[in-house]
Amino acid sequence: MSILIDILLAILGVYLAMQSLLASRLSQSVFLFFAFGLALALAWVRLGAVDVAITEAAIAAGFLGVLFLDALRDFSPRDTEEQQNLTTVQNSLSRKESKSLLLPRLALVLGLGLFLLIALEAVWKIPEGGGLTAAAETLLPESGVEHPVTAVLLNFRAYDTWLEIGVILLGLLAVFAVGGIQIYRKPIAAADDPLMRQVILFFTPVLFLFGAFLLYIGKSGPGGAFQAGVLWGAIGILLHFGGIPVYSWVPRWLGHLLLTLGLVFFLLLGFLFMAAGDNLFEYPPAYAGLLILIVETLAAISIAAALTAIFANLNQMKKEQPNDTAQK
Amino acid sequence: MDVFFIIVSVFLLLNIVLGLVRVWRGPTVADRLLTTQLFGTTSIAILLVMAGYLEELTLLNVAITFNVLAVLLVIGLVQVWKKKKGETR
Amino acid sequence: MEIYQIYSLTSAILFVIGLGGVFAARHFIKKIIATIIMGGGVFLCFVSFAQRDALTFADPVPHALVITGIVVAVASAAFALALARRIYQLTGEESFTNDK
Amino acid sequence: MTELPISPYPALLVGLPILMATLSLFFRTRGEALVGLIGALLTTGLAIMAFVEVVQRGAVIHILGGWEPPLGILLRMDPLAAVFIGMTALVGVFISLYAWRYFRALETTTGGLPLFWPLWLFLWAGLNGLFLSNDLFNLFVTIEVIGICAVALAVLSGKSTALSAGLRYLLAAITGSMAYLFGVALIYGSTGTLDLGLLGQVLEPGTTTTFALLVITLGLMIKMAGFPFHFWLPPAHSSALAPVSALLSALVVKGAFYILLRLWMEVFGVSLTYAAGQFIGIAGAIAVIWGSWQAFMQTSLKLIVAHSSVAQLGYLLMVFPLLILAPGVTADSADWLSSAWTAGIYQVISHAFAKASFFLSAGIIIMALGHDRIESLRDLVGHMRITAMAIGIAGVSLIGLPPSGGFMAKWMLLKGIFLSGQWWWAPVVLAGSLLTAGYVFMLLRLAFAPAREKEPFRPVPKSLEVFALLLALGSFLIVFPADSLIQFLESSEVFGTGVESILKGGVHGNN
Amino acid sequence: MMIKEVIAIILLVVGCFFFLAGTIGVLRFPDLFSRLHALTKADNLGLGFIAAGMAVYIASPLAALKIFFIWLFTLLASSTSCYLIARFQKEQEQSKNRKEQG
Repeated sequence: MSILIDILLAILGVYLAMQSLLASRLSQSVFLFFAFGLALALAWVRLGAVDVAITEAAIAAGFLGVLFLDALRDFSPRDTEEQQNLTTVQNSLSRKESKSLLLPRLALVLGLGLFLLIALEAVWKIPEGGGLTAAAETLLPESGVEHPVTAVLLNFRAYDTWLEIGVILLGLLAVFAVGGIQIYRKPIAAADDPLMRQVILFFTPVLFLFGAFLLYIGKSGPGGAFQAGVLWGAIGILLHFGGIPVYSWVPRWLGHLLLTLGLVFFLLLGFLFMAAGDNLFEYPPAYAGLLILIVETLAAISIAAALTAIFANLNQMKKEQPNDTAQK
Repeated sequence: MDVFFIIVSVFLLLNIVLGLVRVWRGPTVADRLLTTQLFGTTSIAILLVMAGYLEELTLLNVAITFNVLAVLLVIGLVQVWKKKKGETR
Repeated sequence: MEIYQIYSLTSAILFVIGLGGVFAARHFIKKIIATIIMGGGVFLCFVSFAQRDALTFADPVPHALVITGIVVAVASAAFALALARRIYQLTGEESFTNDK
Repeated sequence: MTELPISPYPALLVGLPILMATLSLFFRTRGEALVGLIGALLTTGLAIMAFVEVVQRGAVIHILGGWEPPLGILLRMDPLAAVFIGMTALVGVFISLYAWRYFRALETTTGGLPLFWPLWLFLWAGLNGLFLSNDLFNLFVTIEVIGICAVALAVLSGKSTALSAGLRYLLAAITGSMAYLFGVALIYGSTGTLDLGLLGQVLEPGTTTTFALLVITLGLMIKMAGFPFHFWLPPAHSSALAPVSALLSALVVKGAFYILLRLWMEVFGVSLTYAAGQFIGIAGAIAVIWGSWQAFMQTSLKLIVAHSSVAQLGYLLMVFPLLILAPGVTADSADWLSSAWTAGIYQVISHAFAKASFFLSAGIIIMALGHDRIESLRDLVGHMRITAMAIGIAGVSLIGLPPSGGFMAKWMLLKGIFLSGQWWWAPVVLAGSLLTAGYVFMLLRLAFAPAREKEPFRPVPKSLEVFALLLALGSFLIVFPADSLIQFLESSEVFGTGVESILKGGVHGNN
Repeated sequence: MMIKEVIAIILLVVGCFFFLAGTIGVLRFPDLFSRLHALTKADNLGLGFIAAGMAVYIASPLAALKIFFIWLFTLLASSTSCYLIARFQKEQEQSKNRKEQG
């Protein structure tokens, strides 16, 4: 009976994925993509992956969603009502063009269909693997936290998590590398709408407190550094929208410190215990819980800083030719 | 009781599916935005129901995450589109 | 049919949809969306097996892997978005000009 | 597995570059470059020490967090990994020195490029992490680190052609790693472990395993620009800055090859089929011919070199069919297998040195001329003797003339081809060499030709030319320790226990 | 069946009714403003009933508090977004009119 929910959810997910790729207009695509993110989050809930659901909602639907929305600003000038005619003209143009593409398209569809059939068979016939639940359960008491997912993330596979924090920083560096970024000299015009201001001011502490709550609860339940980091990062984005560019208040060195804090502290702590013991990230079980909490807090700060910076930089990407001075 | 919860969840999901029609028909961006709001509210309702059905109170945290991010998206969207209009004008 | 099987089958479908999208979609943004849909499929695959292998709790390792994976995918998507926007700003191109 | 000695080097090899990368972020242009260069030198020193450690003690491991697989992650530095790390360090240090001087020279015109050093050190850490990793998912994270760094470096020039090529590269890289990850999900689902060593023992053949092998191989082939997926490589490599092009073609694409080789030999032996190997071999053969032909047709130096990478990577793909004998064929000699895969390693190393040198020389020429159209290479010898020499030497190694590293690689490849009875690959190797000779000699002929008109050669720092030449010489010098190097490589246990019986014992691939 | 379950069922059914009404409104109403009106009012009311139902069913004070906050946040978020969307649309229409006149 409850399988009905799953079937419906699966159909919804597939439909939304298809439509977000097939939609003729970009804004349709992006909104359907949000909906896809929400459907996926519900699917995680159904599969009992509450941590993943929070992460998905926060970063994949929320953060990425805002980034996509911001990108729409660049990409779809013809998306407004007045210019709909233009779209239809272009559609008919692309239809003409698509005739010559018929054969490759057909080949692609056939190839993908075949691939799908094999994939479905492979997934269907998968042997019972057993997983690592039992192993995780035995070692959980030694990990310093009670929540198995946090134990895996911050202790059993801390190395992956550390690299992942590095990847977020790297994402920011990569956005910098693309260029075209102008840092605001003066703050953008404050949100002219009193209601919006109030909402932003109201939600800032809510986001902060809820992020802190998720961070703290991470040791015993779903939550943790990434979710908290994204929520804190959302504060920066929200304030940016409200005309309060927090990041421009901090001096350069402090900004870099915040960005790298999580990564560096995580590593140095690992080196410290490597010098004392044998291996990187080998925490003494007695202090593991506390150390993990500290590492998570710093990681969340770094993630928040990086996400805010990624958004703010993308938002301020300016149209100007790359010239000799652009690389400052 | 469980069966009832499932029926409610399925009903709410169908609600979302119906709402998709509006995303499809538009006609304005505002209409599409409106349906994302519909999705958001309905998903939160589904999460609440599932929290009772699965007896997993942590789902409430997921619901709060949905909440705050809905705010972020809406404010972001309006700001972004306003700025865009300001630029083109 | 078990619950996890619905999702693991869905995961394969989503993966293929994303894969097709990366090749067939023209607009940069749609290509990026397609990669994320692909990722969604892969992560669904992981988590569905986690639910199958649940004892007192679901297998935590895939959950952790998926969280890592989502964050990594989002970082790359943000980068791709930055590139796409910059290309559009500089050249006005919304898709690869000599693409299949 | 766990009785191997524990060593801190694997952890340091990943941690140190990242530490220096984050440190360099705190400085502005000059300081960043200085910290970055120090980081590069330190990492090189560390890599050499680690290499020596492996030579003395054999394979070493590092159990991260003290948690043993399958729950934890293991770093393992066996001779194969040590050779790759050593190669990365040697090529990397010369490129670093070159980059240091190169960006100093550029500084007057562009005000210097920030971000090269942190990204390059992150890339280095990612490469080291990849070579050391013994965990399927951790490999995914490292290839993503490498992918993001590589694309970010490729677009550093900020030109729209570079950006467009970079986006193509990035989308290909994401698609490749997602395909890889799908395979990982299926393997985890069917075995409940991610550790390569354990997987080599427990993986069983079946539909799921075969499909996982398929998507992983496809994903990694996208990443290493294997034939049908090579489309992203020439634009990305040719539009990047010279030191970056050198890094991308010498090191980055090799990462995917390394994983593929490892997985085929160590994990997937049980479900390899003769046909699968032949398919990859055909892709490689087409890449060799097509890439060389394209290189021959190009008119700008960097595009020639970039297309030649496609061809040289094709040789790497041709290693895979040799791992599996045709059903019913017995090898004349037992060392067909080792000469096949060590040929791949030799090709990797010699190509890394030669191609890095080639790209660095191209950078010097661009710096001197302002462009790289090949008709302007006339009388290169008269103006820049050292660079011309570097191009010549690197070119000879690419062709595979004795006594270069390229010759060793091709000779061993041919040996593997004949010992495994798959003679039909031999003409491809020879034809590829001929075509390579075609474009290399075309370049050299121009370099020696007298100039028609006065080309405005701007002065270029001598040290840049020297670094390019040293790298080119490196592709020759690697021949001398060949015997001991091959012996060293063969001492690494690259074959999983379940796999060994199938590959090494002369049992043939199931059809 | 316990009394709290009966109350929960009644509240959930009422909530569902409002959700359905909201969706039908979104689909059937002629213009954006009336659709907004239908959606925001009906869905928030629906969510309120469902939240109340679940709070009664779960019957833990902490959870009830959380559920109350969820409802409160949703109210805030959706009323803000309703207002913002409406204003956004109005501005667009105004600028469109201005263009037509000028």
